[in-house]
Amino acid sequence: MDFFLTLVQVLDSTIRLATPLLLACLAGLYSERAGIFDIGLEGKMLMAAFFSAAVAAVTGSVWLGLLAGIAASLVLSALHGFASITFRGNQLISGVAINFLASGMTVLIAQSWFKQGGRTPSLFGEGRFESAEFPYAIGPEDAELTGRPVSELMSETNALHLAYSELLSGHSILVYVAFLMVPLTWWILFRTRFGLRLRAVGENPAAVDTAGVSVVGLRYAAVAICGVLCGIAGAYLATALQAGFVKEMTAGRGFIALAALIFAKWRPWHAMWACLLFGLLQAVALRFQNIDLGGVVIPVQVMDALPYILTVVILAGFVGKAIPPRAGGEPYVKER
Amino acid sequence: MEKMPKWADVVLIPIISLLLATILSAIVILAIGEDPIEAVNLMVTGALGSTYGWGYTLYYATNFIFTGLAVAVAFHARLFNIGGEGQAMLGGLGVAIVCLSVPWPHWTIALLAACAASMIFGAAWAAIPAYLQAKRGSHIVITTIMFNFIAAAFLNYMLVNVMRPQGSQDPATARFPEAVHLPTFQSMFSTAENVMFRGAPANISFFVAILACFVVWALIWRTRLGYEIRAYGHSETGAVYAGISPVRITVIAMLISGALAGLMAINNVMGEAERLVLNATEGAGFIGIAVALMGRSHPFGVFLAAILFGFLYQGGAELALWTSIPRELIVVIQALVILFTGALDNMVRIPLEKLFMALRKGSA
Amino acid sequence: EPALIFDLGGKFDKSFNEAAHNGASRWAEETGGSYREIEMQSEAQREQALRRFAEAGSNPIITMGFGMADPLSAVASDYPDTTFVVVDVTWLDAPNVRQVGFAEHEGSYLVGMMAAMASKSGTVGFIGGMDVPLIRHFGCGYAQGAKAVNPDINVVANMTGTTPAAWNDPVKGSELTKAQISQGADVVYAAAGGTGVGVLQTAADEGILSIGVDSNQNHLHPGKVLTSMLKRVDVAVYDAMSAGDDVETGVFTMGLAEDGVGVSMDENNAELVSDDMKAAVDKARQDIIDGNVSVVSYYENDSCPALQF
Amino acid sequence: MTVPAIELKGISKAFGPVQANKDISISVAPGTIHGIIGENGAGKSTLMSILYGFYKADKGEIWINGQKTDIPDSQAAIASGIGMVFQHFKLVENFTVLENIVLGAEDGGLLAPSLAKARKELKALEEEYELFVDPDKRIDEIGVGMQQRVEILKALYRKAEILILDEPTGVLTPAEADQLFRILDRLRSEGKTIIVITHKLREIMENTDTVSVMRRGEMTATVKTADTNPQELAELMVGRKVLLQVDKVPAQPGKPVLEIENLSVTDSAGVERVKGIDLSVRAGEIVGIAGVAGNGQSELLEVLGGMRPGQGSIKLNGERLAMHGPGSDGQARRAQGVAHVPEDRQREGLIMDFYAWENVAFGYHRDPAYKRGLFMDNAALRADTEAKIEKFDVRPPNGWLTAKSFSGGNQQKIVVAREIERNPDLLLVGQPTRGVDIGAIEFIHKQIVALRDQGKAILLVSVELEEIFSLSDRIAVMFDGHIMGERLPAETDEKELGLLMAGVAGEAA
Ligand SMILES: Nc1ncnc2c1ncn2[C@@H]1O[C@H](COP(=O)(O)OP(=O)(O)OP(=O)(O)O)[C@@H](O)[C@H]1O
Ligand SMILES: Nc1ncnc2c1ncn2[C@@H]1O[C@H](COP(=O)(O)OP(=O)(O)OP(=O)(O)O)[C@@H](O)[C@H]1O
Ligand SMILES: [Mg+2]
Ligand SMILES: [Mg+2]
Repeated sequence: MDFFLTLVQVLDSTIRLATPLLLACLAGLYSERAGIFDIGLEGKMLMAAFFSAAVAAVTGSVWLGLLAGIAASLVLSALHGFASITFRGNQLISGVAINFLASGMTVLIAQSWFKQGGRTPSLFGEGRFESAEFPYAIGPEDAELTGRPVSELMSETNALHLAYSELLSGHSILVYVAFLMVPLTWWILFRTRFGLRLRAVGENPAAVDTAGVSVVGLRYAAVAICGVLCGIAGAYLATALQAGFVKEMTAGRGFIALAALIFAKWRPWHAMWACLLFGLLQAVALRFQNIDLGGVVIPVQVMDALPYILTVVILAGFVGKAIPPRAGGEPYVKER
Repeated sequence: MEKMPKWADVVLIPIISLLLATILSAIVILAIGEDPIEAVNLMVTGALGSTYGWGYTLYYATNFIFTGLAVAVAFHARLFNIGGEGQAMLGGLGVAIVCLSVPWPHWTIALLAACAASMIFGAAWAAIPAYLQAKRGSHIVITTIMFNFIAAAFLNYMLVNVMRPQGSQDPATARFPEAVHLPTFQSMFSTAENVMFRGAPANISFFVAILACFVVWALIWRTRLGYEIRAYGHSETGAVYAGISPVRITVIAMLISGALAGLMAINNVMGEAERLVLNATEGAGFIGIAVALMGRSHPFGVFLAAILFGFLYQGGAELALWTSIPRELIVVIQALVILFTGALDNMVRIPLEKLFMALRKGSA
Repeated sequence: EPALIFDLGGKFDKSFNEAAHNGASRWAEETGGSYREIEMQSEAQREQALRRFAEAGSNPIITMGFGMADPLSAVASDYPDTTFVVVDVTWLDAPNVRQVGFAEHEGSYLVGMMAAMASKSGTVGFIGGMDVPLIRHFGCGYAQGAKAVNPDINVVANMTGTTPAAWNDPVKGSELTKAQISQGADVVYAAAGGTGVGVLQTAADEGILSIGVDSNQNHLHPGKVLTSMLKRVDVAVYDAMSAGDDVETGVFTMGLAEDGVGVSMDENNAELVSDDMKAAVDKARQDIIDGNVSVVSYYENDSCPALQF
Repeated sequence: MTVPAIELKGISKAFGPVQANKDISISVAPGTIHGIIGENGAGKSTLMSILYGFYKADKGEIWINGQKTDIPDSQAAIASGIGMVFQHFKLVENFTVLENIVLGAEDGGLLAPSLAKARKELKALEEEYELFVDPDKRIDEIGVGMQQRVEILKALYRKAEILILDEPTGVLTPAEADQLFRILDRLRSEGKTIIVITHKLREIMENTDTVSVMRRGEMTATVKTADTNPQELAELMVGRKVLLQVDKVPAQPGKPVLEIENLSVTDSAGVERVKGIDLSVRAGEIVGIAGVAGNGQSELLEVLGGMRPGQGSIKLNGERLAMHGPGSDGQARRAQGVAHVPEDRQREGLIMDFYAWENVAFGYHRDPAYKRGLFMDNAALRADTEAKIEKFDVRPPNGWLTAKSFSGGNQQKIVVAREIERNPDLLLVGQPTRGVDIGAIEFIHKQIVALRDQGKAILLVSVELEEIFSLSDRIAVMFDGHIMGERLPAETDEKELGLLMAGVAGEAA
């Protein structure tokens, strides 16, 4: 039971850590499947995190915050599209610039609006995403009723109920959105006209062009979806996981999401597993610091690096070659 | 026949792009309620108006030249080395070990040894991702990102638990002995009556960086290895046809790239801090990506882009010293410069090409 | 005109640098004086900022953090007429430097005691930012305090990461807190800069107690933050600025006796602190000041008797 | 007089400083096949791309069925009933045939109904025009012939009344080409209008009703096919007299240079592509390997050229060559005296972004002749390039142009010059004249024969039976990784070879 409890808790942590990665990873998937490489996921998330928290703080409504976050991320997406689709610029450079821009702008604006050192005021009540409680799940209400902490109640119930209460129930709505996006993305990509065209434009834009479909339009659409998802990811960080924006709070998650995307070879279900794997590795590393192996204490640095080491090992051992969408990174040029 | 003269492509477009970036930056400065003219003035005089300012500008530029060249060399083999940061950290470790463990008689020998050590350490850190890419197809972008994190953890462990002098509260190595201190610009260029570059950290490493530019240029465009690297970068199938081993080129290009990134340590660790501190690289590995992209992977372009970023760093520092403009403004300006000169250059090029075509038609 | 040089974290780090900022602002408000300031963004700037301010005639020049020790030792002798103040550095040999150190372990000891007394589960947590000696120093005092109250107490100590991002990753702070809660911790002490925001938030959300650091953070979640370990950097800065040109040089350690460190008691945590707790803390405070109790500093021999890192 | 199906009036188009089309007018009657010929880079593809809305003309008008029509993009072209099969197919390689066909012509937001409908209609089209394809195969799993059928089906599925084909037979075997023209004939008989670009005069003569000749961006002539002959067309195209037949003396074979025994090759996917073949080539002899693309010829060349490992024995001048590990790569082969004109000049033979002079060293860049101290001797290389450009009449004669700015024919001349001028013992040649205009074909053929006459061994792989016949001294036919038989050109004919190529074994070789 104790082991099971620990396992469930680690998995619960995995889900929370994986959610922003998953959203960003799916965002990148749309963009890169359409042939637009995006290393600016990090910047878009950060911008969205700030604007969602800022608007939620000012209006007191987390939903307005979410919209603001998405809008902010969309603006950066439009910039990326402008540079890499309309003006056929270098997609990597544009992504790098967007990351810098977000990193600087968030703090600059935060400072001039709130004067709290690049931070937004803390969110409370309606300004934050509450976690959803499923029927029959153990949650804070039960704790209040019985006057005992949730963790105690959890440790007393049976395994199924425990897993149900911890893993399925008790997450913010954005978590469910993120995981529902996986089948949805799969369905859009492989079952709809839009998906067919999207994948085609990432493989061979000339084929799409000569088939009478606008390459530019499709790519902008993909980049816009990417913006929306990054927006949700950022809002999740600042308004669901946390209660406000702190500078650089994305802490490299956009890059990890990018790694997960390559890991998943640009496929939605694999993306989910990759993000869960990254989440799990991090959760494990956080949970089991300073492990004592018969007198030898593993230094915290080893545990800290472990997710990254394991990623490399798994990548080298099991994943093999990842072939990106063929037209990825190349601007579509008819006439030179 | 070209669409427009080469000088326009090489000189005019970057200048117009920079101008656009400057104008937008000015608007941002206005928006936060400061005076843009004053700000630009401060930045330019602070970074370029004195030998002192140059001393800082060139110090930063030296870092960026090394990491920019590192990224550029890998780019020529169509490898995206995001791992410059980690490789530079390891280079620092190499320099620290060399400087602390041997009683060097003179800085010249120490510098040679430090160069070798930093290059070996940097290359070693690039070797595993390189090997995995070449042999297992593990995507170099992921592995180098991961290796940055691993390097940070490793360095943290070394500085906190191994190399920190007993009782020191600072997670850093001991100071390097006097004998290995590199000559700074101050000591090189000052005369008795005229002190130049006073206190600035620019040091002899800058000339090593310039040398590295020439070496990389010669390597890429003048040697057979460089020819193979470029050929492989343009076409893998072509390389196989020509008997160029993709595995070999991938590994060699990454080793060179890692060595160059590692070499940065002679500047920041040996030349400036004179000891190894946590976070000594300060993101120079990532700036190197922007520098290489903006410099179009050409050593001369890298050099210019590095100077530009050095200017932004030093100008930004001066701005922060004398005004209340938040330091993040500099990050925004950097973003705008990267955006306009790097990603939106076609926005300038397309109308300019039309203009030149029209001029040519008009004169013909 | 005095000058203030913040450390890399920036002046709004909600703890260390911000305390300095508060001290300076208080001085400016009270006296109507003005001062120069700069936030470091790179290692090379440390020396640059020192020299530039010294050349511009600023005096005293107040600098924050152990990272300034090295540059200061190189610069101070070049400007004998300028007085420098450095916080968190006590080992330099320079006549024109005022070195202010804090006995963080003593303050941490007191909050450790409070944590142990407030804990029902017998497990308390510590969350540090990066694994550096200073943070171990905090954790070590905390563990000693907790063990003084309850020798069997279990102290769970975690560090957030190894890159500078570790100071600004509230999400990771949250997860660490949750991990510690699941290990039974019901009081956590955060010494992790911006990451601590996530720790305090999650502790409040999950219904356990947290302990803030450096500045008084009790107000962040009233009724949920047990106390804050105060490190009166603001006082040090305020004093130095007030003294102006005549600021005294030498090494000054601000411990409990000097009110340099302490625990924060205000209306936000009044309900959480029982009279017993208050009494015990006051007694321990006096004992430490009197030398009856000695708190071991991690720096003494790079190890901690009460906690393994 | 009927209204023309297509009328172009005064079309001009410039790519930057290059005037690709100059004031071109042309008119095509409905229900006819119209041929367009011209040298590489004459502007044929550009003109057709304008008609299809892929490029926008700078000037000029397009009239379809007597109506002035604006064609700003391909969608408009499709709406006007125009379909185009591009020289480089516009297919998504990892999509299925069916997906490629519906792409852009879907019926609704969901894919399944569109695919179902397309599957049905495809069946009907297939039967009507004998255009058989497997709708569920992925494009990268099927041969070029099938890919082309997919392109035609794409156009027909979109109800094209006017069909443009840009060099459709460049990559087809003779049998496939014949079948294509049968299909085109059938389309014509249904009243559809067809424009075909080709470099092969025979195809023009046999299949078209009218023909236009383009040269340097201009339309030089449009004639009724019945009123002209190949010689005249060739002259109109190139502006000089062209020898349409290879002129060579009988071979005088010497000792064996290349001896292959029991050679097998497995590709990276683990499929055995060459299955234990024996073959020899003697000095002063051209051995041609005929076969439908994809029957192991490419892999055979690649093993010999050091591009992939193999099993069995290869001897060169009596000495065994390594087939994997050291001594088996392209560098080693070149040192051993093997030169290689690869099948795909753009993907293999050249680095498209390198200057011509850099490409002249490609594969030979480690030659001591190009070395000076630590560096490459670029001056020597450039001098060498100038000589080669001059000798092989590469146009424009400028070594400082990147490979991609030369036309296909001139790119091929650079590759051939580089390999032949090495004076190798054994020359491997893959598809030497694919997509190359007749002027260049004539020249390249002459060079290959000249090398043979110097007593060198040459192994030629080509899917052009005509080329195989006119160059080879001995012909081997490959099918499914086996050599089906060897023939002397004088003692066989296209029919017999065709059967062998289809895997129908003749009498033992
Ligand atoms: N996309 C393009 N961008 C710039 N210039 C082009 C482009 N396509 C063609 N050109 C130029 O236009 C000219 C005509 O090219 P086009 O492709 O129409 O020739 P072609 O007659 O089809 O040749 P080929 O027989 O090799 O297919 C070329 O010489 C080339 O310089
Ligand atoms: N982007 C371009 N810039 C300049 N010239 C071009 C470009 N694209 C094609 N061309 C030129 O257009 C002409 C024909 O183009 P096309 O793509 O039809 O040639 P190709 O396929 O290389 O030749 P071939 O059909 O003989 O194999 C060539 O002269 C080629 O060099
Ligand atoms: Mg063509
Ligand atoms: Mg062609």
